[in-house]
Amino acid sequence: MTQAEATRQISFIQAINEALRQELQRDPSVIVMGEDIAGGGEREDFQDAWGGPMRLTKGLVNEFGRNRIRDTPISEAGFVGAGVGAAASGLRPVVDLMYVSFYGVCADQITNNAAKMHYMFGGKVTVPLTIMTGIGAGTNSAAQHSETLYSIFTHFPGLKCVVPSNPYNAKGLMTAAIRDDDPVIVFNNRQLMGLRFDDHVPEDQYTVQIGKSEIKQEGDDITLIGIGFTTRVCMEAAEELEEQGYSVEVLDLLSLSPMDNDAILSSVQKTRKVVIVDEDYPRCSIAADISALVAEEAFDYLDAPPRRVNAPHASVPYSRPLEALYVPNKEKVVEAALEIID
Amino acid sequence: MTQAEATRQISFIQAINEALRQELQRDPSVIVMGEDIAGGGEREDFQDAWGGPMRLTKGLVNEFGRNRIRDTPISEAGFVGAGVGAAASGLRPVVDLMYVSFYGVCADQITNNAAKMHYMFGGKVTVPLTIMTGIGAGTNSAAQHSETLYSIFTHFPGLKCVVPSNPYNAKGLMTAAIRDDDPVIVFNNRQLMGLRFDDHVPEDQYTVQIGKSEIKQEGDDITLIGIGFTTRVCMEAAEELEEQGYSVEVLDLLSLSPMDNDAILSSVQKTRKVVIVDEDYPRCSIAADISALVAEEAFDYLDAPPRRVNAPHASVPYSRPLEALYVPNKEKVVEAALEIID
Amino acid sequence: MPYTEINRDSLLWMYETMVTIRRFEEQSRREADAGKLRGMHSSVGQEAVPTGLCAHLDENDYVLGTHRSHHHCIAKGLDLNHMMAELLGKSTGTGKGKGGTMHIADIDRGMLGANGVVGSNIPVATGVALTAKVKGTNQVSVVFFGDGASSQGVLHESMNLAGIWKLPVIFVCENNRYAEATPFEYSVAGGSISNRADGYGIPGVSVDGQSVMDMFEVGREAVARARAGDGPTLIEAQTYRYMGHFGADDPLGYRSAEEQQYYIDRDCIANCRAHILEGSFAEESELEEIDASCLAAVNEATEFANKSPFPDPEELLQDVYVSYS
Amino acid sequence: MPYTEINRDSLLWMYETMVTIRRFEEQSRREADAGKLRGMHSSVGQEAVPTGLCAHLDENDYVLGTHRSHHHCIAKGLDLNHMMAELLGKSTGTGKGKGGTMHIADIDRGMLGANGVVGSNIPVATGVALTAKVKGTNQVSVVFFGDGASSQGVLHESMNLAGIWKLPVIFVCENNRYAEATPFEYSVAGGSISNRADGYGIPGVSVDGQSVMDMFEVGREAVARARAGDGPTLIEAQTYRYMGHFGADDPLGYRSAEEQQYYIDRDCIANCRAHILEGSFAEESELEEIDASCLAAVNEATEFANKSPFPDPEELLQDVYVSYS
Ligand SMILES: Cc1ncc(C[n+]2csc(CCOP(=O)(O)OP(=O)(O)O)c2C)c(N)n1
Ligand SMILES: Cc1ncc(C[n+]2csc(CCOP(=O)(O)OP(=O)(O)O)c2C)c(N)n1
Ligand SMILES: [Mg+2]
Ligand SMILES: [Mg+2]
Repeated sequence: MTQAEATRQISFIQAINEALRQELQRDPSVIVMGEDIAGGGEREDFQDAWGGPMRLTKGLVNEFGRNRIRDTPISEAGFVGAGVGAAASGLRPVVDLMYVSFYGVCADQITNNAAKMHYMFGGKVTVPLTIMTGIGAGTNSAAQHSETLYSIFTHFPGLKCVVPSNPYNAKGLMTAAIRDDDPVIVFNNRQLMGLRFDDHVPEDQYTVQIGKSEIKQEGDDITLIGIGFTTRVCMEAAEELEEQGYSVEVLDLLSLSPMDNDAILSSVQKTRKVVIVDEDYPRCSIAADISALVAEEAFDYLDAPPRRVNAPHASVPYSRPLEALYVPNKEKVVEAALEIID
Repeated sequence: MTQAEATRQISFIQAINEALRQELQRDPSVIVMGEDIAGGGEREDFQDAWGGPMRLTKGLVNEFGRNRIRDTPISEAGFVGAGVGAAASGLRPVVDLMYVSFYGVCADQITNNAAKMHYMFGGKVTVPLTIMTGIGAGTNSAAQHSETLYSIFTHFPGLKCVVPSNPYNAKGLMTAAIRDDDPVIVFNNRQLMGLRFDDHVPEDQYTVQIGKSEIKQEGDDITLIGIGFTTRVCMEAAEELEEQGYSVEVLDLLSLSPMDNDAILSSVQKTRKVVIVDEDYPRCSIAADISALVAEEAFDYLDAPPRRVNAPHASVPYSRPLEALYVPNKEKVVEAALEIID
Repeated sequence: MPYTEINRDSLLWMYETMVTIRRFEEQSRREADAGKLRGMHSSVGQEAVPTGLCAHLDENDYVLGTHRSHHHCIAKGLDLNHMMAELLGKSTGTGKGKGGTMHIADIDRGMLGANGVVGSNIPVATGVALTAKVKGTNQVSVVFFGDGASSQGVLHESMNLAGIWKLPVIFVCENNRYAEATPFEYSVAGGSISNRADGYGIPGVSVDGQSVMDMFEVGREAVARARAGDGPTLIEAQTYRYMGHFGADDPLGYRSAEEQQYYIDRDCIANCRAHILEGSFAEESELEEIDASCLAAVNEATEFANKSPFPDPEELLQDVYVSYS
Repeated sequence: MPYTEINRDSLLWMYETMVTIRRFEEQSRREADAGKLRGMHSSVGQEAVPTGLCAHLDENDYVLGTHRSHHHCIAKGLDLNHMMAELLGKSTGTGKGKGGTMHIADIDRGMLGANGVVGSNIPVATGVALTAKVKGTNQVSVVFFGDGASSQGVLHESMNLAGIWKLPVIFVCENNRYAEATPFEYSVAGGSISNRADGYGIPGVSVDGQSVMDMFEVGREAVARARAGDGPTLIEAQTYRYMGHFGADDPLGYRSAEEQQYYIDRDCIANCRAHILEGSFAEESELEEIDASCLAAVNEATEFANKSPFPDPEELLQDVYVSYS
């Protein structure tokens, strides 16, 4: 790797955009659909007027045309369902579900059709559909535009769920998702879209394996498990805990279904203590799922009860001071860690 | 209580029907809506032609008329949404969502509106909506008509979720749900509808408190936690375990949100071992939620890791021999218990 | 309608297809009554609708259905043995017994699945048409659904999407006048489903679904429109189910014997038979031969299915994913 | 239209309401630009739509809105102080600051909420009308939504439901010609939203939404129909948003300056002002007084909101339930 490559820093948004662009180039069966992913309807004079609310799809329509990059009306059930049908009949559609709360109008297509067709039809139909959706609070957008919800999709057999935490794995997971023969949902955190990263992102295509987590840093005293945005929170907390003299392991989950049980269990078997940091609602959440896994499978190794830092059992408040209390942060993670570390 | 009363045995279906009828009598603001809950449309000559697929609403239209007992077109988003609006403006609607998998077409109304309005509007609007829905496998109905899914609703703040296990608590929880000022979902297991029960069901109205579990039998060696149908499974397993010389406590959860954490924790603090039996998919499930609760809050009491018996991470198969392997049964519970009891 | 262009081959194929469906459904009913499956939604009475339409399709075209889809499957050319085996939950079934009566599919023959959620396949079929459009093939996608399903929002979303993208999809509403026990005239505001097409700028046609010849004519036009790239069509076929909603229920609980008789008197098979004989497209004896061979095929399927083994226990956890680790 | 029946009081109320909305939105924009809130969907340009309609409603009637609903709230008589406080997330807001710009509600004044999910309030409003019907009151429920929202299936489900039950609900589509950057003519098959009403047997009307007088006339008829028990109406109001979708975006990225100017030249406030003066319903000076008092009210609200405290931290966990244990 040359020096120039080694320092190729792009934003989270650019990483997703690049993954889409490269897969569109590579595979003619890939298409992208969603609201305003191009913008301007079919007005020739206003081609590429929008590029998605987060600009994840900016520029694609100019390169690949309106046959493959399709603005949709606001009818998620209609176009997510169309994605399912297109996937089952020979395309590899990427469907943009702008924010995850809008799952509510199209859940049937995701959980009754995409998730179940392969099973119900005896393995003879595949649904290589990718759904990408925005998650997370912290943007003053209130209860219906700030949910996380990856836990409810993880609940359903037949779906795969991944949550990138930086531009490198955002690109690699998106590429892997598109190539995967099962339906995959990619959950992109809205706060991450606005942040700067130091990670190197290769220009060439690569995949990050779905189902694998990553040890961000090794340590012996405690394991912090982060998911997407909360991996950053874990890293910040780790820094502070290290200042206090503890050796901290940070695991970036990346994939919720399948989940890297082995990596979680080996880390916890080593450190014997775990804090799971998850922005989703606490009840029946991925954090509870991991906590249960650890309790059930690493019981004899645990020196202290598993701890969780979740959002509270409340809708996301609009008012900024309240919202700031809502999202898991460094302080809460450090506090939870200190509770069990001694 | 006279002898006659003490032996009033009615079916699960009759119990729900009676709860609805008595609340309709008591409170003129109660209405019931759903597909074929009366049947026959408005044909005078075919009044009460159906009474719901499980006959839960049989007879109601004759007593309360078509203004309050309303057949709906097959548009769950439309009529569940109408239930939300009716609830917010002065009625207490009971909406029948025939089987829980159909949540997929109306989830938006449940989780974005019913669950969030009270919070978003600063506590000034209430949504006293009751949704009743059928759950559970075991009826040869395949992947889209056999799900359990109460876990994903428990995930959402703002919703209450209850799961009756017999005619007595079915009547009491349904009555409590209708009177509750928050949105409540009542999950009725389809297998329970066909079974005989010995429990006494008073004819007079009563409520079973939402948020409370019930100790079905006390014991010292292990706690089995059941939910709806699986409470029966736990009772059968308890019998067998007792024959093997163990003293078994069985807790009937009844309410998933709010959940009776105190009762769970005291039971487990006493028995020091727990098996949670849940027909829902395993990932991010209520069983995982309880397992995590116990691990986190009763860590020092546990003699063995919490164990779960869930459905597998698979859709519900149609073929009967496969379906029989799918649903939690006595054998699996006994096996899980024996794994940790010694 | 004159039916001038329906030739002997087409007529006999349609006759045979409808008789096969009828025999298959009668047998399915018997299997259900014998306790071998539950909740079988019979299509008896509605045979003409998919038959007249599928006469214009080939294996590369797609059909998608509903909870009541045995007739769609047979009209699309699915193997009776594998279908009956699926009904009985056997490993030789179209879905290895894992889908069952509401989820029969055979992608090799272009049947992309029955579906148990009312209305749910409508956008899926629209997406299948999108594949044809994006790839520039001239495949057609046909989705069948009921009068009850017309109240689901996805129908409207899909008509809109197919309308703006001019997709080769045909929306076929089998208006059998009931959704469970709810009469069509109660649940459909405005009293017509085909009329709703106007609002989307697409053609909407109402057709006598008891006449396979009428269905054939209407189907020809819709398929031609789709293949020509002129976009979707909404067809409302007026038909009737003779049995209860799922078999065990008595339809006379919500409709009159006279009404039932009215439709039975206009039976699609009798109808087609008369047309064949009147037009001398075939002799009575030829039709009797067809009748016999249809029955034989269904009997063979029944034997095949009953003799087939149930799936192995490992199947429970297979096919959840293509790959998962 | 002749507007013969619109009297001075109504005209001045409408003028005042529209000017209040305009000033409120201009100020909201300033607060947003100052970083005090994000993603403010401005209703400037669309003031006439709810104003002409709400002129026929009283506090017992209900209005439900969308992500772009400040104008609905003001037309329904909400308190500006509490509205502006809500925008700034303050404890004195309509929802104690917990709902924000997309979720303003005040049930005491019959505003049952803006809603951030496109189309989501349409069935809710239908349910509000159901309450009126079941209870036999003569209340009316009005739901506003955009041209983009017309593609959501719930609109159709709700028109069907309201159609068969003859509910007193008025569906008002504010066709401002864009859903984010997507032009109406791209996303709406058939080219008309009001035409879709036909398919449900309910009246559909297209009206010039830049004329508050036209909105008033159309509103009167729809409200009268609802109160008389004759069921729902679908109104498509042709209007325009002058700003970008959420404020920070430049609309000239997807539409021409000429098009914008065309609508600005037909501004609803200028329009109404001219009608008042031409008809001598009021003097110029009276209108100037109104202008000044509207500005003063908005300024007062701004001061009130800015001075108000943020909610206490405990509020985070309050109002999730009425009661929970
Ligand atoms: C979304 C959804 N709601 C309800 C049901 C239950 N259900 C199954 S079939 C049926 C009636 C369907 O009527 P129609 O669409 O006319 O089809 P038909 O049965 O007449 O063929 C209903 C309500 C379902 N399967 N899916
Ligand atoms: C179900 C859903 N899908 C997408 C969005 C994102 N979104 C917010 S506003 C908007 C455009 C709405 O257009 P229109 O209905 O015409 O209303 P307008 O903004 O023009 O007032 C979109 C796509 C949403 N909030 N809800
Ligand atoms: Mg029907
Ligand atoms: Mg618009």
